[in-house]
Amino acid sequence: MAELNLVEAVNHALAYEMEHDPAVLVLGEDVGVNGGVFRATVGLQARFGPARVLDTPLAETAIAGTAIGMAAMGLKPVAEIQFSGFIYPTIDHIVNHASRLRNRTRGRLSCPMVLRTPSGGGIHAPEHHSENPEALFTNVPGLRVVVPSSPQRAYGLLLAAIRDPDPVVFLEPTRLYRLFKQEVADDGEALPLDVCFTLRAGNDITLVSWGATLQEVQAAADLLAAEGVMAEVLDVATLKPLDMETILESVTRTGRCVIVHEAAQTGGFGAEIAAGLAEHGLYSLLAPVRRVAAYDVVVPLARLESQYLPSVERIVDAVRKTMEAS
Amino acid sequence: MAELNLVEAVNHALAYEMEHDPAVLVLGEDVGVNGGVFRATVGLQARFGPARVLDTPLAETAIAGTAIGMAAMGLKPVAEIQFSGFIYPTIDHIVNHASRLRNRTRGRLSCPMVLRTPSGGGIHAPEHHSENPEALFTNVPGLRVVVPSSPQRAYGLLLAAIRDPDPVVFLEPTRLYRLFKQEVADDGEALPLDVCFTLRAGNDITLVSWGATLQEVQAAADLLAAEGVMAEVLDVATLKPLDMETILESVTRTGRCVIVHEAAQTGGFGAEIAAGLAEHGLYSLLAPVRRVAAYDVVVPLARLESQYLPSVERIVDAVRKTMEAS
Amino acid sequence: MTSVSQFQVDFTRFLDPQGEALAPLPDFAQDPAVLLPLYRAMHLTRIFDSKAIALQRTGKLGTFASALGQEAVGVGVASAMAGEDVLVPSYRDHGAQFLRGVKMEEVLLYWGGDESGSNYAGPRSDFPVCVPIATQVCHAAGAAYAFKLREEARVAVCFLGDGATSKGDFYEGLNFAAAWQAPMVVIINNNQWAISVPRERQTAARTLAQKAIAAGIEGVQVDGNDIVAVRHAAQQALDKARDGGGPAVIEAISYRLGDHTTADDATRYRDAEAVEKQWAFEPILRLRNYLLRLEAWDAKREEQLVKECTEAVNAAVEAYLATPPPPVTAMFDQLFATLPPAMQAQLDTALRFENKQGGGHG
Amino acid sequence: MTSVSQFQVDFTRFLDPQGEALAPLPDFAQDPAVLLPLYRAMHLTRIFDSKAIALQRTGKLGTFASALGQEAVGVGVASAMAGEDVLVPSYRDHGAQFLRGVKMEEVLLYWGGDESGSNYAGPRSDFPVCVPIATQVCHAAGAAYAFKLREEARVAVCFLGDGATSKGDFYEGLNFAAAWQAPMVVIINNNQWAISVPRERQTAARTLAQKAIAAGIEGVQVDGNDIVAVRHAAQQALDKARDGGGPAVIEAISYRLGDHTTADDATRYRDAEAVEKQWAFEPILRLRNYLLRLEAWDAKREEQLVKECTEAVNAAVEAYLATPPPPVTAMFDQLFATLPPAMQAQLDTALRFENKQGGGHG
Ligand SMILES: Cc1ncc(C[n+]2csc(CCOP(=O)(O)OP(=O)(O)O)c2C)c(N)n1
Ligand SMILES: Cc1ncc(C[n+]2csc(CCOP(=O)(O)OP(=O)(O)O)c2C)c(N)n1
Ligand SMILES: [Mg+2]
Ligand SMILES: [Mg+2]
Repeated sequence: MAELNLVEAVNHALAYEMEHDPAVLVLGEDVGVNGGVFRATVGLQARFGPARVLDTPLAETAIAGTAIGMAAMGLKPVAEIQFSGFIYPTIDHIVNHASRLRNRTRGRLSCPMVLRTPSGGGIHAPEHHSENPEALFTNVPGLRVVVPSSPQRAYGLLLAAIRDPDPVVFLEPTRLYRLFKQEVADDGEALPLDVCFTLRAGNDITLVSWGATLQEVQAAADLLAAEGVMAEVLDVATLKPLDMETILESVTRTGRCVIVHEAAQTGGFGAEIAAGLAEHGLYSLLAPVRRVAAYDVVVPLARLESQYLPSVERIVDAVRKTMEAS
Repeated sequence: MAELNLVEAVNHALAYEMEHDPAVLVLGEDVGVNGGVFRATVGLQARFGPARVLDTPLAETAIAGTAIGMAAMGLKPVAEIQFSGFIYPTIDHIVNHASRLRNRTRGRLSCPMVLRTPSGGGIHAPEHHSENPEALFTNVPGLRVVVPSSPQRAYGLLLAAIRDPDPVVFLEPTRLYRLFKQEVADDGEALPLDVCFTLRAGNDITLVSWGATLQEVQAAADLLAAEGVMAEVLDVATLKPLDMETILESVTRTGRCVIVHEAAQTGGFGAEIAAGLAEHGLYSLLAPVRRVAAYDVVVPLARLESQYLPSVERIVDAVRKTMEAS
Repeated sequence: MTSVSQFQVDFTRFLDPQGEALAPLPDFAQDPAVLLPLYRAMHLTRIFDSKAIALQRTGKLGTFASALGQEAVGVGVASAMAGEDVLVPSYRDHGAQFLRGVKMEEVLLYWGGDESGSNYAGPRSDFPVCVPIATQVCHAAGAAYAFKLREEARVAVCFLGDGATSKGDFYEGLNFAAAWQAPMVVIINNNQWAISVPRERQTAARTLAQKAIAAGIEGVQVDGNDIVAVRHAAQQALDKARDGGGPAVIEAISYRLGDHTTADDATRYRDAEAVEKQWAFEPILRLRNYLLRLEAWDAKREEQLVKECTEAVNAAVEAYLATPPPPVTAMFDQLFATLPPAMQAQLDTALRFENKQGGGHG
Repeated sequence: MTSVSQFQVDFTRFLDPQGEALAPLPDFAQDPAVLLPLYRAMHLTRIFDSKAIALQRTGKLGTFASALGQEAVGVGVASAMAGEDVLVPSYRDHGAQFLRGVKMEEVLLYWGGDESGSNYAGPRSDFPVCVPIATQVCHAAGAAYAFKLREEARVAVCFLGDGATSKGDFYEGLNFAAAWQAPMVVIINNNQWAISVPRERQTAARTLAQKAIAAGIEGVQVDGNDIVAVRHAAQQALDKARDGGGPAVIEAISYRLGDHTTADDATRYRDAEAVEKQWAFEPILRLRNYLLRLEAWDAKREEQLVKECTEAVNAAVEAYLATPPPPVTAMFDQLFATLPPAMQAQLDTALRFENKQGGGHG
């Protein structure tokens, strides 16, 4: 059992699966010799050769498109998009092809591919390097969208994503890559893809989040506990398909919910969870469902970044308001 | 005052604005000699010349990208994407550039462009011709997203979109192009972009929708009226920025709301409206907020299309359930 | 100033419109036993097309894209492919698909609005029809890479139109395949039109074949209405690709004699007379002229062939029309390998409303 | 088989690394009054770069992309442009930007994380830095079309890297501009590397200039470390474009002497010795050698120039460091021409939490 940070956990999961399944290959910009700009693929080319760890030409559309062709022909490509702001050129292939190939051919061909990308802000990166593009994918039928929030979950969820017989968009919170380490057993054990994880139990309010903002959510939960407010913290982990059951079960108990995410609020995936509560949890709700998300503004450059990202202060404020309501 | 169908109204708005503003130009595939595959641009090239009505090469990325370059240099391009399923290659330019140019340059350059596309199903079209891509845009800061639901509103909203100093995605419900005619005064009067329209007043329940499904919503409202349920029908029209005020005002009166849209349900824009109600309208809600939307499946080919599109039957059923709740 | 690189684009035609050989013919072209199946396949495609258009006109089929006048491109290329090769078609390549074993009723089902039409009983690994223009070039490049990685002697053969060569996917896919030296053959069916946009306004490039130069690979032009030239060029490119020589591009110059699709009315944008003139160059006539010269063909056999093809098409149409629409569950059952539990409620709703829908549309 | 099209790619170099003329020089290159400002501009760029890297290393600047070794490309091209032309840069073109009037503190502000850095006081119509690779080619094509439509004698000049030529946007934008005969000049700054991917693995094409052939336009190669060749080729392309001759592509062959950006460590993927060798070809030395031959330069003036540039850079750094961070309202005030009422509540929240944030990050 090794102490790994999140990016190392990603690396271990890739290595494990490449070792055990010859159909798995990795492709993307600078993933080979350089080991990826965040080092997620470091060592893989030396170990598995340049034919299975491909430095592609600089073209995201073709990275996604060729991965689809590979997947249809029996490989299991794991494609890396270097930064989340460059994922947009892949969307045509993901929406029109990856997510539809199985249905289009009635199961004759399928598309077991993973599209990985670092995602989110908080590292003072240049323009376009801090996007949270999940809502571009969560309305797309036939797709899975996964966001890990710890080294352990990154390892287990990525293994599950690679093994999944259908396409998975896997968004790795850049801010967590090196934030902390955790014991991760490199035992090839996957985590289930379709469930939320309960990170902290509590009966006063349910805090729902995913990815990097779980850091602030947990810090807020600590502060609130000191005030006597016991928050339950849920990590959605797999946004699509969404495990609304777990969220509903929790909110039925707590009667209150605050949803936290880093993407812009309007049309963000938090809305789906709030909508699920408005339909299936209405009678349990003791207070309005608040969202703490980025403002509906362009991700600012570094000098305003910390004013943009949802903070512990904003979460605590939303929780207090939610607790006051009755 | 002429009787126009929706596609004629679009054509008239384009012609009016080209006549009155030399900066306006139209570009896209087959928009010139052919007048567009749905005839939205018919006659424009003959009238305004091939330099202002451009048949582009077949490349949506460049259609969006060159429109941005034009807009930054003072033109007002109206770009047509031939069918909604081919809008995906534009997303990179729309998200990373069109919606950000003003902010990025602190107002030095801006991007007054319109991206028009026919949208939605119901005409038994081939694969990829029946998409509802609005949720790909509604999470994007700096963008406006508009969906007209009648010839009058198409005319007035398109004028407003062209005149707007910022980028607008304009989704025209294909199914309505020739469904009915309406008196449209070709007087250059724009409609406001940031408001919902109340199509029918009622105090028992609020039905919120946009675009083509307002047909089914209104038919459902008729049926329900016969049962004594008086539905208020709201046309969202401009999805982003969303006029939540009007919706809240209505639901505060009715206490009940059903949201209807044609895109897949999960992560669809209906969720944003439900989330708005769960936060700001919770205390008024007498019943769960239901959504009647497409299932989270790939838009099927024609033989299953009518089973896929939200129907009057499904809307009536949802309303009845909502009325029963208390 | 020094010249560092030179390129050229060659054009190949073996048979003139009268079926006369302009150059020494490749071996296969001297063997009626090879040519007659191609002749039949072109006929079948054309008869299928006219039947499909008739079905569309009578409301029994959705929008359909015919290959009228371009039969030699699909048939010629497919005839050079090995069974284990993989076809990555656009929406106008049923001529090639039929030769690969795709059934006519499958193609009808697809255009008739039923996904099961893409579940080919025949070439199980062939890609389905691809509507988003040029995207299939990337898929073909990826497929070709899979073959290379597994050291399989297979080639991915991709079709696209003249208009499609303007799209980034074409160029990116080509560049990947070339960088990877992957076994891919790209056929540009240059039928001179992308709906209403003529070839000259699609690009300032004088040939489409020269676009291959951008990826550092060879591009050649052939007369796409001369099936001998098409098959010959395809065979050369396939052999080279299979032998590890990397991808190639063939621009087959043909002409779209029909409307773009049944949803199109080409008289809006092109001159009927100009189209009329193109009929002199069409590929079936050309091969028939050559076969007549070879004395391998006659009016009686022609009549027999047309009858036989018509019967085959009619049988396919019957099978198509007899296929019931899919159940509502079909929308759910192949979305994922296993339906996620989160979707069960939607499936229940769909079943509850099955065939009780249609209000306002349908 | 007939050859239907021939193409070639030419390479131009005027000055060898020792500053010796290899061919008759263009007029401007014989005039020190023209060359000295270019020499200064290259120096300024290099001094700016090293200062910016130092700022980044000490936490006073964000990630930064230096132009080390490629100064002749930006400076040479910009020096051939007219004021009313429009620059459409990538992220490595501050050398060109400075010559166009963009202030050094503006470039620092941008990389320092403040959007106001792109609100150039100088060239008001120039495009801002473009990070998404190759997308700017489409913008340049559209800008060029606007100039053509309004019959303005302006050219859109676009820069991109060798890696960027693999992207569909490059090809699509080029094809549009060529089909439109729009006044666009595309400069490929071939610095041999796209982060860790060397030029040879980016594409199978032997030259990047030949990619222009795909769009039916001319592509030429120049020695990108020879500012005379760069400026000369740029001038020719600009003149032609301005006269309605349509777009052109220039591949300027240079070398990235530094890391890709400050976030990169090139020793991970390339040989330090190979890089060392490239220093012999760098452009400032080359022009200095030539100026020395012309007797238009000496050690004293060199010292003076370095001092003056260093002072200018230092002043810019001071201005940059003295600029306070933007208020939180800056996120809202240029999002739309007018803030939609729907966003007022968010703005209120932002103000309420202004500078009370940072929990967990910042
Ligand atoms: C990405 C994309 N954009 C637009 C369309 C709509 N469309 C269908 S066919 C076509 C023209 C294609 O022309 P070409 O590539 O020459 O092929 P052809 O139809 O002539 O065989 C267009 C614009 C599409 N299918 N995909
Ligand atoms: C669309 C896109 N993909 C990936 C990146 C990340 N990235 C930044 S620079 C770069 C390499 C660019 O190489 P090249 O075009 O040769 O330009 P250079 O940096 O060498 O000047 C990459 C991959 C990006 N900025 N945009
Ligand atoms: Mg064509
Ligand atoms: Mg480079």
